[in-house]
Amino acid sequence: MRRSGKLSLLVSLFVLCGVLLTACGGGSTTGTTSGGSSSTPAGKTVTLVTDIGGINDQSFNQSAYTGYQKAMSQYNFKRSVIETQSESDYVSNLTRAAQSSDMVVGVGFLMASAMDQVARAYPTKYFALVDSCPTDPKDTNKCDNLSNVAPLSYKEQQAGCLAGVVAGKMESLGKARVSKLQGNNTISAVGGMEIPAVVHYIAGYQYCARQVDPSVSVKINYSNNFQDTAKCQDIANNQITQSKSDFVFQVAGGCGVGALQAAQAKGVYSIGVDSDQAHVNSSVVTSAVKRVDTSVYDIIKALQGGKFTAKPPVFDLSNDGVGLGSFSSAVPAEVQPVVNEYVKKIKDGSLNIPETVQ
Amino acid sequence: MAMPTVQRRTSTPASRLTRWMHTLKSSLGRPLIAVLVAFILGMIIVMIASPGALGDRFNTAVSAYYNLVMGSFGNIQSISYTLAKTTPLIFTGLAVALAYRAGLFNIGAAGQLAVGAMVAGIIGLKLGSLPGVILVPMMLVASMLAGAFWGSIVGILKAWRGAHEVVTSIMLNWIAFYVCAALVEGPFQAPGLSQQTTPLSASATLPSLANLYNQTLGTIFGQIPLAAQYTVDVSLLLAFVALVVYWFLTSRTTFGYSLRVIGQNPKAARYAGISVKRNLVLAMALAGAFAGLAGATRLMGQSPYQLISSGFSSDSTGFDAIGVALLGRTTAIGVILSALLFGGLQQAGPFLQLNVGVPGDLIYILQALVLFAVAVEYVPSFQRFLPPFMRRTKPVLAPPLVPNLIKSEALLEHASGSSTAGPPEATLTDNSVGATDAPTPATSQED
Amino acid sequence: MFLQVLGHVLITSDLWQAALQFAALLLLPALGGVISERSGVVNIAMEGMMLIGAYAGVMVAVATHNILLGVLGAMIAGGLLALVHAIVSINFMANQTVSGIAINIAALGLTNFLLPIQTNGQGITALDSSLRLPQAALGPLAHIPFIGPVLFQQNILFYVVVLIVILLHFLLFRTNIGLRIRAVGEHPQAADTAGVNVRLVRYLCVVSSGLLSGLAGAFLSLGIAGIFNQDMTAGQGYIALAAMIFGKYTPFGAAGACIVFGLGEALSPRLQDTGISANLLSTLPYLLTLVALVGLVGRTMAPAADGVPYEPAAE
Amino acid sequence: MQESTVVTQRPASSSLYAVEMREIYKAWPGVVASDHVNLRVRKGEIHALVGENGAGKSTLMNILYGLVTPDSGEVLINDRVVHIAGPRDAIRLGIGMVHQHFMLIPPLTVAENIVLGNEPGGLVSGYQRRRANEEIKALSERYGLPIDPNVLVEKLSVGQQQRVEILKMLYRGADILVMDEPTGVLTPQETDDLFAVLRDLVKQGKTVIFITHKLREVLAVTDTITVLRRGKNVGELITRETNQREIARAMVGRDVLLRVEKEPARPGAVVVQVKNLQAQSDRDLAVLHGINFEVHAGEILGIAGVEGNGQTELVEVLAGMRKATGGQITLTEVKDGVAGPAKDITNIGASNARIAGVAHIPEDRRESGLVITESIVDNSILGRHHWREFSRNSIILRLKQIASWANKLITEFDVRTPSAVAAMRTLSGGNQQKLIIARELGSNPIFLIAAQPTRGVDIGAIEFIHRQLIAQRDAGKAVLLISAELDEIRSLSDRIAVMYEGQIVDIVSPEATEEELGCLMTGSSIVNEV
Repeated sequence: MRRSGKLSLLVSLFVLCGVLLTACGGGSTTGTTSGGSSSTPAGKTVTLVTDIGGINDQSFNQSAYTGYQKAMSQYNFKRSVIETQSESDYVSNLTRAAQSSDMVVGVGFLMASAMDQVARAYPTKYFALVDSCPTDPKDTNKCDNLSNVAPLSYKEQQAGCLAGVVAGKMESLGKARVSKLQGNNTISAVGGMEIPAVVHYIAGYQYCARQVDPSVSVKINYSNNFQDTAKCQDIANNQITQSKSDFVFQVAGGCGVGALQAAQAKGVYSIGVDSDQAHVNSSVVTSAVKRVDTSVYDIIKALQGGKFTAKPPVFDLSNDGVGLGSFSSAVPAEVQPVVNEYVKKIKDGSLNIPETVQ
Repeated sequence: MAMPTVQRRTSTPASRLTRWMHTLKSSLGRPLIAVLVAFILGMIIVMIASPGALGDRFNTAVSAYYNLVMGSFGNIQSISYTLAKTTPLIFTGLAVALAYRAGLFNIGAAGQLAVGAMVAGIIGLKLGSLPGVILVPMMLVASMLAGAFWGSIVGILKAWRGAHEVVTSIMLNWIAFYVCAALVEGPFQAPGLSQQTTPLSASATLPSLANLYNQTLGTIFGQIPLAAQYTVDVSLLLAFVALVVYWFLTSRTTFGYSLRVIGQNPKAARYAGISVKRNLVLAMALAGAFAGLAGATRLMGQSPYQLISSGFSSDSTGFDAIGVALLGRTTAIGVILSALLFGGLQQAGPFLQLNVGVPGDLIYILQALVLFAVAVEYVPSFQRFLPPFMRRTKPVLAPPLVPNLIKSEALLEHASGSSTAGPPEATLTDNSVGATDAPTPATSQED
Repeated sequence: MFLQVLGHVLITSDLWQAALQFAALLLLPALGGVISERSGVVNIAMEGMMLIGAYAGVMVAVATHNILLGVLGAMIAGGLLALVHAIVSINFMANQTVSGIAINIAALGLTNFLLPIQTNGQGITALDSSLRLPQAALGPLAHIPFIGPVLFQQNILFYVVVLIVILLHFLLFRTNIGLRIRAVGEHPQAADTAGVNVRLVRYLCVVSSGLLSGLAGAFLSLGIAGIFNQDMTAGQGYIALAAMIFGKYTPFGAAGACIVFGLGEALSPRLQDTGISANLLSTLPYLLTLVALVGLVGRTMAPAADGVPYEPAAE
Repeated sequence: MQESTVVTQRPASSSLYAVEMREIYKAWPGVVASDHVNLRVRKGEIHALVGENGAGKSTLMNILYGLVTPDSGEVLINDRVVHIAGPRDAIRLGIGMVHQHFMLIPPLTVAENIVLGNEPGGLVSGYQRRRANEEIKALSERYGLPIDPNVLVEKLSVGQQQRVEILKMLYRGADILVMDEPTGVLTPQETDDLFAVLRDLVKQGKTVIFITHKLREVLAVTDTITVLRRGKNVGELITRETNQREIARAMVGRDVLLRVEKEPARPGAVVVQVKNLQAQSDRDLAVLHGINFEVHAGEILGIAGVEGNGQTELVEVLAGMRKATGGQITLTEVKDGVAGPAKDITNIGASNARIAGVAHIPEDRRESGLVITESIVDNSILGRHHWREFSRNSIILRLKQIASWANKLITEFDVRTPSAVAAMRTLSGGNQQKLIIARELGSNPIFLIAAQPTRGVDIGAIEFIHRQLIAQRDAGKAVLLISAELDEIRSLSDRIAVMYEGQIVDIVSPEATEEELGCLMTGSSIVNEV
């Protein structure tokens, strides 16, 4: 090889070793860079493993992360979050999290089987699963109640019901009190996918709206997607123009925001989901809220206080697990008393809300 | 084909070993440089994007790379995860490489993988009661056939209708994703769950290497503790078999020879009487079979052994395979090495995010940079830095896969055998008549 | 049952309005593809340029509180990415398809990587209406029964896209610059010997394809969604590629193809009442493309030297 | 070379030389294309630049036109030193060039091709079709080059395309016109028309540089000549004072073997019988209209004719690469004089044709005869890779046998290459052609098709190839030679079949005169009134 050839080969090899050396050497420095240096002894460490879509997906991931951050600042443990990139990574991500921290909080029902397997492999570690319970691979019908896994389940239908009450009541008050009604006595819902959480919301919404306004018709569509905002906007537009829907209840995460935008553009009303989405635009009259953040915060609080329970209470109206977001100015005064009436009925169990759409 | 069977520069006919060493050096040198350039640029990006003073930034970058290395090959468990991630990449990498040799750009590996996984899943769920020794081979063969069918569609459309394979494979990808999602959410949905199938019965799954060892050799040489941790499964061995089959097929058979001719010079294929239409379809079918196997082995080898409806479209293996095949120069050795690199990178992503807080998406940037380095590597202006044995006169990556493959469909029409619509070697750079009789200039002079 | 619902849906103006909006969104990158490939450079990186455009559009709009700067930022981001593709493909004569795929992956990685860092972990909340491209009804025209809502009650950018299609057709087939672009795409050496600066023409075409794709990103994030989500383009760049080829590399051809795709996209949610699973309906646009590509179109004629790197100093 | 007397009868214009190139040096790795060349062309003169294939003629002119930058040396236009970085500079300086492969864009119209790069109304304005058409009409009347500006170039005949190329130069007001092998694709009559146009252009003050290796044309139309050999300027002559033999000797540097020594042929039984053969071109136009001929064992049948009259399609049908839409081809093996059974080889496909004993030296060596990115070993079995000698039951390649076969070919046919595994593209044109011939002849065929066997090959290789063809003939093979070089046809063939518009118009003896062949090739009657 000519001289210049040798030289450039040597240079490239040298640089390669340089990179590897610094990488190996760098090992020792990892400690200092991440996590705040805490004065009080760090509490038990918790890792949050989110589903696909990242921590800014305007949906479960984001609210779980908010709860996680609140607990992190309070109990001073190192931030450790894994955003899952593909469904085939659930097992390895959960295993890694279990190995590197005391508790693993998984988000999303797709992790049910994976968490079941990892929880069995690490009996000494604690697990929590938002929106689902670990399922035994032999019989997926029932929950596999492992002692170290806390399934966090929510009664979304109660929050959906209250949203339905608001929509139903405003429909029944008519144009005099609610100016932007299209007069077809129709409300609608845009679902992301036909998954338990979404179906519960819409079932409650439909059931209670009919309780308040028996003649109301409820149009339901699914976008089959949680990210594509253009799709949900188009479905909402279709519901508003074709079925003359006055209230669009979005249960589709990031995609659903498109539905809220459509409602505002067409000058009708909309209802947010999961977190209080009043800030999105003026068409949002209220939101069916599911406090995934408080549930995550509570389970971590229980862990830190040594009171971890594999059977946490179901989050519903009574323990403020679910509820209704703030009302916008468009909501007339007559609505609040009706809502309070239904809250009482749900709490004392006299109202039995179905979990599936009729 | 990207690599001539044997390529040498020294004059005297050296022995077989030195010649083989030389090929390895020249074939290995280039990808090494590509990966190196990518990592350096990646480091710069991390430093630009991370907060704090320059010192902190450099620290973050360094610890990011430390975790990249640790995450992928640091300890036994990471290695086992990486190998588990590498196996489907090997299969799909071979799928893209085989099609590439025939001058086709197989972006449809993702769809073929999905179809293969689905068919294997259906058989596993429906005939779960059959004993493993019958069920497992059945599922593997079925996935190969399904993948082959899905791949051959691209070949048929290309050969008979001249439809552009990049577009048809992308469309077939999405159709495969949605049809499989419909099946998973429809008839094959696990009772009580949504969007996922019930995990396969034990007889339909492949044992992990650790368990297999414990059950067989382990009784003699001692058991592996905590075997459950090591999730890499038997399909890794299957992948090695596939590599050998691929190597043999491409370099030792007339089919491999015909593919090289079609890929490099379709007009010569017509001259030689090689049936381009038949070989194109055969190549795409085989590519599809490899990709189908990737789907089946991952389903059967990796827990929780179930199909998830949204998993088909979000899985990037089919696309990463393009990087694997190209970085690996469509050679068997190249594919396994680059599959290890890509598998390690992907496996380290979450590890990186866990320990350093740098978003795991850094690995996508690194992957893109590697691909760029591969694409740019042969550039004449770069060749000055390269040692001579790496210098190559013609960009090896320039087999006729440009979209105007469909330009000379006239060749397809009348040829008695037939020939693919491949544009001839760019004749712009040489004119045979009246040109100087000297060898065509090794590298054209940049003005 | 299915045909009856289909018949009913087909005549609703709302369907066509949605179809045209999806079509306009796809048409911008498709036009980018047309102009780039007409000059002889293969460009399958529209997906990545759209995504980076959507990201930059939102970032700049939020930072400067000015919607126009947002759109400009999106176009510039798309243009810069296209510049990278141009340098790699024209100067380095690298493999253009590989560089295209690399750009798509890079855009995905960059946007997901930068998002949490630039918003220090909070992500982006929905933009308030002042920062969003509004729908615009063209005065009296909007009140014509069927045509009104379909054609004249669209997002502002829709009208911009219609303008661009006509302009591009005029540019390509009716001006001297267009003649040079087509010449460079068909036979670069002939154009070179005629005194046309082949490299400059190709650079301009590839960068303008980036500007168009970036604008499409702005249309998606600032126009329709009012937010930026991870990987929000979801493969639309690749459909635009199919539309370009299906439209025989001409602006009006691409427009026709995009309308077909837009219709497929708009139909799938509206036919849910027929009981067919949403998944199967979602395959509609892709099936349409395959059938069209294979059936009537078949021999699409790419410019002769499309994708062949041009070495000017050929002997 | 001593300075030959310089005589010019035209009035000495202000500047003595329109074009002067001093000490031009240009080398590619491994070869010197222009070795300190000096060229002087007087204004208003037709200057011939002659030299055989590979002498550096095209390179020199590409340097003048800015397509290639010389390593050293300077160019003067009208006695002023100029720097030509690219075609744009050349055009500005009034230099126009018609290339061998036409620099036209098929899907665009004639007018668009002509005005490209120099459009009326400048870069920004719309395409002014009317104005362009008018300007072109005026130009074509002035220089006697009638053409319809609105037709697409892909629809034009070769002669018309050349006319567009010339108009392209004139449209830009070129004064110095360089023409690279313009007559290669023209019929003798079209060539004469071209010469008339050139004389007319020169009368109007243009200067023409005419690159060719056909000496007949040099004598017919040029005023002065520069001879190049191996990239060097070996002589400047005055046309009127020299003759073909002197120019040829300067070109080749030794007495060129105009006639190949060969004994008279002793044709045996018929090997190839072609009856009423019909075939279509790529665009489904009928291109072979009932071809009939035979080739006997031990005979070379030459096919003369201008390119584009169906020769390419005929070769492809005979070699099995193209479907015959009518007629029949039969092949009969003749073993030491005894004719075996006749086999019908119509439409049996290229690989079966090879098995039956057909060998085919393709017309475009780099296009279809070779895979230049592959090694010599790989190329040595192209088309025969599934034969028993090279693969077990035509699936598993026998690498050892293939390697020894390749080495045998290399030694037997003296292919100069560093090693058998070097990539084809590292070989010179001549060596590549020798390897193809070695491969085709190696499997001792009974019927050899040689299409343009010596195109783009150096003089040494040409003689070697001619001797090989003669040797095959003497070994009792049937040889079909197709070539655009009339001299090659006349010196090698035992019988010459002339093809015109898809038919064999006549089969004549090699002693036929150039004019007689010219008329047959253009379909005009034998007696042509000059």
